[in-house]
Amino acid sequence: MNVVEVLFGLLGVVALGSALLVVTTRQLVHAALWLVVALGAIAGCYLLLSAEFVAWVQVLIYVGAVVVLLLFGLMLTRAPIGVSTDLDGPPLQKVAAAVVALGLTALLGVASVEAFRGDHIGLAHTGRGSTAATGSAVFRVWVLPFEVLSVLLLAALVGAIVLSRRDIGEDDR
Amino acid sequence: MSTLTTGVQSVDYTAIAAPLIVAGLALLLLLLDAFLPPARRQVTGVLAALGLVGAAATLVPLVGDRRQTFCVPGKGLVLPACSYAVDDLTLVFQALVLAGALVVVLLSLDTVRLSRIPPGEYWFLLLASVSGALTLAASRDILTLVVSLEVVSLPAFALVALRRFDGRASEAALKLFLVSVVSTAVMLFGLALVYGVTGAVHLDRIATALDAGGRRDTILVLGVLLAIAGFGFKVAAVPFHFWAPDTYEGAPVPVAAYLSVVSKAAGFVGLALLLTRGFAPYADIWGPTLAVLAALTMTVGNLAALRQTRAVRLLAWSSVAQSGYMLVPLGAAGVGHVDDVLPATVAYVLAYAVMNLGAFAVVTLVGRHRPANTLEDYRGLMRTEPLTAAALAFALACLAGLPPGLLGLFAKVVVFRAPVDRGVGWLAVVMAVNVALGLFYYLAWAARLFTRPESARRPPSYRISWSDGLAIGITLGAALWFSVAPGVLLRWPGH
Amino acid sequence: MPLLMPVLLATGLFGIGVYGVLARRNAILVLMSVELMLNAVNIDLVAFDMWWRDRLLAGQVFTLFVITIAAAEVGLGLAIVLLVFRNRETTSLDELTELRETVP
Amino acid sequence: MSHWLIPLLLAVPLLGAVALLVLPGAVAEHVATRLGVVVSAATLALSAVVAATAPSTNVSWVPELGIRFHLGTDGISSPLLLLTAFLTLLCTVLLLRVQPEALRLPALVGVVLLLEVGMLGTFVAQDLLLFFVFFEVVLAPMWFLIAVWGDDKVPGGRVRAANIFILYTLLGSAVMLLGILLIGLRAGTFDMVALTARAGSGLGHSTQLLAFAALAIGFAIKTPMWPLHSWLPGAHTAAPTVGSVLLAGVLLKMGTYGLVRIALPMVPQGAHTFAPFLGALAVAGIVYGALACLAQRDLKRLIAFSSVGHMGFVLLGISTLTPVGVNGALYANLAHGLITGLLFFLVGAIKDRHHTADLELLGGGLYQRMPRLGALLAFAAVASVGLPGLAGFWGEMLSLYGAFDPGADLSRGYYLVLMTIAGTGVVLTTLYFVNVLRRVAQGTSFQVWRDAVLLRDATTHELVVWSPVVVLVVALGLWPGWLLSASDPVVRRLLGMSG
Amino acid sequence: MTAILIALLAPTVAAVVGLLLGPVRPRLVVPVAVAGAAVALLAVCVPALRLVAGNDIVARLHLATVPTGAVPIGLDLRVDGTAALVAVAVACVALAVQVYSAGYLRGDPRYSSYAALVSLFTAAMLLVVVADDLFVLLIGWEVMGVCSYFLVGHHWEQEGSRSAAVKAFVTTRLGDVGFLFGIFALGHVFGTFSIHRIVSAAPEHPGLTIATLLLLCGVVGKSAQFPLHTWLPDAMAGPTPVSALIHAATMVAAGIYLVVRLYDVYLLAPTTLAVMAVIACITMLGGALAALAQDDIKRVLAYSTVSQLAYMLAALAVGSSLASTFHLLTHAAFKALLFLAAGSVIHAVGTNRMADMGGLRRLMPVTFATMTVGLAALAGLPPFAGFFSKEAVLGAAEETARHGGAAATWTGWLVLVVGLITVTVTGAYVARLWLMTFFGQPRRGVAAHESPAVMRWPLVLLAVPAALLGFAGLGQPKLHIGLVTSVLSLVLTVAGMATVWRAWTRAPSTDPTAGLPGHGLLLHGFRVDDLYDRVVVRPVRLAARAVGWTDDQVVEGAVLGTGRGAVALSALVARTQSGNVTTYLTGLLAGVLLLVAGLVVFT
Repeated sequence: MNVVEVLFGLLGVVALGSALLVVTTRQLVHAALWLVVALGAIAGCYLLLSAEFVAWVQVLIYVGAVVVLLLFGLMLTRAPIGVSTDLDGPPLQKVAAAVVALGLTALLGVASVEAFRGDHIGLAHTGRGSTAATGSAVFRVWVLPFEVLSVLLLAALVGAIVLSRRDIGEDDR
Repeated sequence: MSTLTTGVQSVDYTAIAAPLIVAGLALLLLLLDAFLPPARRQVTGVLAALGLVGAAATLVPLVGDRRQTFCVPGKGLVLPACSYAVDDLTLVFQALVLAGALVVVLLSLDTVRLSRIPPGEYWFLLLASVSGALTLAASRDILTLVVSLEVVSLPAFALVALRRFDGRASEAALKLFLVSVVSTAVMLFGLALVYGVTGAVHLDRIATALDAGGRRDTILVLGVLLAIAGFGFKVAAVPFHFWAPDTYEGAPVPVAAYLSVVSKAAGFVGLALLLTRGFAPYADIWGPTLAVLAALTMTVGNLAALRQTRAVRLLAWSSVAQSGYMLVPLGAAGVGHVDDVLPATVAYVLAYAVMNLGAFAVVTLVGRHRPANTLEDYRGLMRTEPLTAAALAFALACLAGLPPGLLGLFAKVVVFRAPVDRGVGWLAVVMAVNVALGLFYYLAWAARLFTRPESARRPPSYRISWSDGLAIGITLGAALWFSVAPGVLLRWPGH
Repeated sequence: MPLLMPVLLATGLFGIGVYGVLARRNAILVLMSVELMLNAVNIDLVAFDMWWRDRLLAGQVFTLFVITIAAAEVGLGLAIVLLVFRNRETTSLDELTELRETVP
Repeated sequence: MSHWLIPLLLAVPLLGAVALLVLPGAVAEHVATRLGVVVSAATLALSAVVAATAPSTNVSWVPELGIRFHLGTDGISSPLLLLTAFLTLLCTVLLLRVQPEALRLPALVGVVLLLEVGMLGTFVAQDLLLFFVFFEVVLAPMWFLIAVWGDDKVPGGRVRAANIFILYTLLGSAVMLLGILLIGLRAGTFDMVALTARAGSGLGHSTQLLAFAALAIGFAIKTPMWPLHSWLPGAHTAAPTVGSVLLAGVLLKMGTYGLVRIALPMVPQGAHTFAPFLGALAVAGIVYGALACLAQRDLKRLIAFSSVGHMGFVLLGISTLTPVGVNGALYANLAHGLITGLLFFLVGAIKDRHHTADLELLGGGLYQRMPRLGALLAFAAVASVGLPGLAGFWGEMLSLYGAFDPGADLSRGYYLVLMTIAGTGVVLTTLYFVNVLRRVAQGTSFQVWRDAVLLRDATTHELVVWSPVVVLVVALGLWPGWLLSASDPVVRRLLGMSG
Repeated sequence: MTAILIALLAPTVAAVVGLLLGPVRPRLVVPVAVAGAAVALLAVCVPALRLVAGNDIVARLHLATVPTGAVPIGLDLRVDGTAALVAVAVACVALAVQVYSAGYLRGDPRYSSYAALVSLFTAAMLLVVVADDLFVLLIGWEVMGVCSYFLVGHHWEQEGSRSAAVKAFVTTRLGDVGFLFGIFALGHVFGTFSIHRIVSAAPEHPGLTIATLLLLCGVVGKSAQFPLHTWLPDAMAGPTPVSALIHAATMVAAGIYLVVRLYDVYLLAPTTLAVMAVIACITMLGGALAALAQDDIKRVLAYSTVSQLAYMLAALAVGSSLASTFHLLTHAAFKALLFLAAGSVIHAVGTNRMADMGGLRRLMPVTFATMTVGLAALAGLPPFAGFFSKEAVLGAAEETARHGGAAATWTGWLVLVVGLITVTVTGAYVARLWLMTFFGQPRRGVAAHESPAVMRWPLVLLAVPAALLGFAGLGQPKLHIGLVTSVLSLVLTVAGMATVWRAWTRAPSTDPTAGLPGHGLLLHGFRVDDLYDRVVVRPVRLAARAVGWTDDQVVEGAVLGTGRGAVALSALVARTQSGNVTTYLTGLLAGVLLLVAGLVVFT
């Protein structure tokens, strides 16, 4: 077990732990903050997997944009700071959630172990995850989805704006 | 849009003209809307309609051709692979998407005006979604597939919510959104697993890899099944159907029509591509699964539809049930050659599009005058509005598969053929029972058109605008034409 | 590095995400849980990409796209949540049941 | 042969119906019934020409599915064709004077003509899908006939009766469609002539079983076979006279015709396996129908149940898989169409006059009050019990004869038992019909009816409508060869026996 | 054959014309009906006369062949000697009845339909007589049945008529079903339904027990033999002329005639002959005993008919079709006469009850005289017709008893013994009828009067054959009349008469048999009806009610239940659509989990 693996293991535990807190904490804002931790840890994992570009994008977009957005959302919906009791569904729902989640995890986990036991990722080939390599791949091979993605982003942007604008339609009530 | 081509991938603009035009048009209309004076903004809708017709025209030179673009070269044993391919399947679905979108646009013209929906944004979102559907039909790798699917979905969320003052619309959008993103996440996880096992993202390469592979069966089964989820959501198959009735009901009726026809067709083409091109070697796994899904879907849809009292909600459940029929050929794919089931599903999707849009067209029209849009509002419509009532009756007869709605009958025959030919008898039987079940609510509705209205309620009476009339005319004409000459549905190029 | 490490991490994250989606009733928390699921996907994709040494870098590129999609989804999703909040004064999913099947 | 003849035959009533629905209200109201008579008379004339010249039309329709637009007639469809056109004409003539309370005549006549299209089409279709289409075409008009022009005093209301009718028959249709598709898709063609010639070769044993079961259920519901009959009494009770006449006279025949035309020849192995079951259910229907008749209060309901019994004979004949039995079934089919049609005409007239068909309320004395109506009722009843010399006899007799010596290697002893039970059914049938005469026709009138001055005997107009049926019933009773020599060769062909 | 066709068509045409003309020209009804019968009589006389002239008169007419898919049916007619004679008898009685009815039913509002039905009946009976194909015969057979039904129910205002009509029709139909099956069996065996072909091929197929027994069912029903005899006494509710024609002379004899026609087949089925003998004996004696206790004059005659028909059947059972035919013919004459005379009495007195009659001898001389002739013939007093024919029957029985033959010896003895006992009873009830009706004091105040001429003349005309027809049989070599049996039977007859006479003279105003042990049982025909009521009628009613209930509750219930089931399932589905998106997502993910888990387990 080398350093990378140990680090990966630690980061993984952090990611899992903070993810667990995201879905269990009783404070809305904490959830967002734990999400930052989890996402950050995952970014670290990417780095360890030598996917540098992805890691940076993860940090920039997720931590930088998505979480900020979510925090804004929390504020705009007048989320209380502090403990709230109404974040979770009824107990039965939680049990169902746990059963489904555990079931899926177990199935996938067992199947993964069965499938990938003994396989190793050779991380010697650094450079595959570099910005240059990734960017080149995007623009050489994945132009089409990238272009389509631009439509997606634009649509999401326009959609978000039009839904958020309050200047039209109010009088139609 | 696509200015960033490199030397590696040459782009066949003829092949991608249709989505390109539609996407460009979307942007154009958004900009135009910003600059036009409010009084003349209605023109954008007409432009959208014309643009769709133009985009459809670009498909014509492609007929009978097989074009591929955005390709990566092969190396050694690995064959070259392309992200975008135009073949018969693609063309049929692109044509279907464009025609369906055209009808939706026509139906939306009045809705946009009357509901004070911001027109520029509406047309933009609609066309953006359409461009995604067009791309989806042509995509041959899972990246493009997923991104296109999201392009279809995301604008749709916004479209549903565009009546911003309406809590029901927002609620509908939220439900659609949440179910969608969760399904997408599940699908992505599945696709990731498939990628993990095969190391490929191009559908034909996945198929090759699956053909060769052996020891990682379970994980692949999981991957394939999870991957189905995202498309299952799109086509509203049980258990991914829950959003459909609520969303249809909350959305503007034309948007519901869009979701039930264009978006669903996109889902089907995606599903078909993924399964028959990518996962073909695993047909013995996903075939029976889809058979179960199909049986569940049609049964649940029909059962729930039985008790509906509102037109749109009924159509929602009915379209769930119809999805079940469309899944039947895929469900029978576990036996025999996989590709052979495609024409049946395609034919049914085409027929369904025609008849469902026909029903939605009239429902939209009635909904303008009776916002509650309950089935009782249709009582006696034959007396006040014989033409629209007749159109609706015909569409319903088609959906029921009952003469004179031969279109639906033929479609069902086509779909039946797969399980019958392939010995999946139980599915055929379940379908037969469901067809019978379905007949009842379609006919109960159709019957209302002809029965005497209660004295207190007058059936609606209205002047039909040119756009609504055109929409009804197109769907009715198509339904009639296909009823007389259903061969067209089956004779799509190459078959 | 054993391939199983990232794969199991992803599986665990996915399961946690699933739990969050189902157990939470606040729309924004559900969104966060969905993000966890998507991140699980991404870890898988990157890991498999590295493992296969994919010439096309499909896994990594896919990850980038998924991140983008996630961002777009969050953006639009938040807009919808806010809209709902504006109209209904709530973000609790179980209070948004005006559209439903009426059971006698 | 003139290939446009049969399409023309279908087009005439269709155009008539369309014209009535399209014409402006006042005009349509004015001409409706007369146009109906003209159109249906023309249709009858055409169908006579068709029956005489046996033309056929055969063009490709949906080659991808092996569906052809194939129409034709032969010795077993021509009589039914004529029966349909004949009864429809009588119905439209009746409507000239005798009209249901909810008038809307153009729609009514239009619906009747539409119904005719479906019925005629069913009998001339030579393609399975086409057959199915026409088979279904009749449903909607019949629904309207019951739901709009029906009697709303029936329990649950006319709409409910109409709904049960359509729901039931649709369920049957769906199952039948399964059978049709199973045959057509497995064989690769829907052409009935080709499929008949093939006689099931190329279809596996289990396919045949499933297909026959599906077809038989579909047709059995239409026929209706016990215990799938429960839609019939309600539908008949609620239906207006013309509806009842056409329902009993023609619609029920479509089921048995389908069995003979499709189920027997195309999946013979299935037929052979299921024939004993069919026979048992048929016989159960005979006895059950007769016993149920004894327990009825409503005259229309009673006649409906009598149809269950009579169609039991038809089914028994079919189940023997012999030319005799099938000939008998077809004969009984036709005879039942005429006789029960007549019965419903008569009961309709009685109901029009008394506003009830309840035996208790009607009381006796019809002979006294309305001797002509009473005499005709007696005639129809006697015809219905299968009196030799009248049309009803030959069919039932030949069905029983078929059961006496069943075909293929069906168990003779079993069929003898069936025959014997069916024989007691004959006696029970006699019993309930004479019971009806005893309760309605004989005896003395209630005071209410004696006081009701408006109770007229059968009018000349009505007699004009009914007497052709009477004449035909006698003619068919005395000259069975006319029909049998037409049907026999066809039946032999359908059963896979050389002439 | 033209004559036969005319004979068939004339009454048919008369029926149709009479029916259509009735409401318009009521006065033409009688002439038309009488003309029909008269033409028929003239026509059937043509072959009969040739027969008398000693010619071979077998003639056939083939109208058409009806394919059935198996054995074809031929619309064939055939006349031979027996047929010609029976046809004459039928036509004669028919004519007599038509004429008589004009008086008996004068002023009846439904006379036209009555006359038409009688005409139609005549045609049908003639068809039975001349039919060569069994199905043609069946047509006539059943048309007769339905005419009988309508005519019995002529007085449908009265409950008695109504139920009698129903009973008559249904009971005979019951027998006819067996008859039909018998026809199938014969056709199956012989490959033809043609009677003469069957008969000529009979030797090739001996021992057709089941087929002949099935045919016998029809005979038993039609000819009112035990156990299907009960309808005939009730059928007396019909007008008396009808009773004379249908329920005495012709229709009831058709059963016997059928066996006669197929006799060669029967002769080769000894079991059937034995069954016939037993049935005949039971009926013979039972009918006579029942006749002894009846008060209704027509019921006496009805039971007498039952008993006499049994003689004919007995003759067949012991191997003599000729004796049977002979008795058939004489019985037709004297029983028609008796009924018409009884009708005359009823017409005069206005009641059927013999208890209300008496002393009519002087008031109605013609009726008295002719009825006396008829009764003498019935009792079998020489030289009246009945004597010869009855003796022929007994003689045949004796022959069989002594020498055997086609039938078993014991059947001969049985028939002989029972026949002789019955002779005694016959004498007794004849005497009783005669005495109670015509002698003693008139019991009613009303002055009875002789019937009009139109009714008298048929009586006189029928009295002639009733008196003399017996001599026709003397020339027949095949008829065996034993001296011992003749004397014995004569003695027994007289003894029976004397017994009654003695009882009657003691109390002329009362029923001489009233004191008989078991009088009630006899009066009710051995309570067979009660038995049938309990064994057949009530179970059928019960079954009908059960089926009615089943149909309402179970079959309908199943249908409605299916509907309700669908609705319940629908509600179940609706319940999952709660509006809560979390539930939806749970459903979605749980569904995925189930699918995945299921498939993993499955593969």
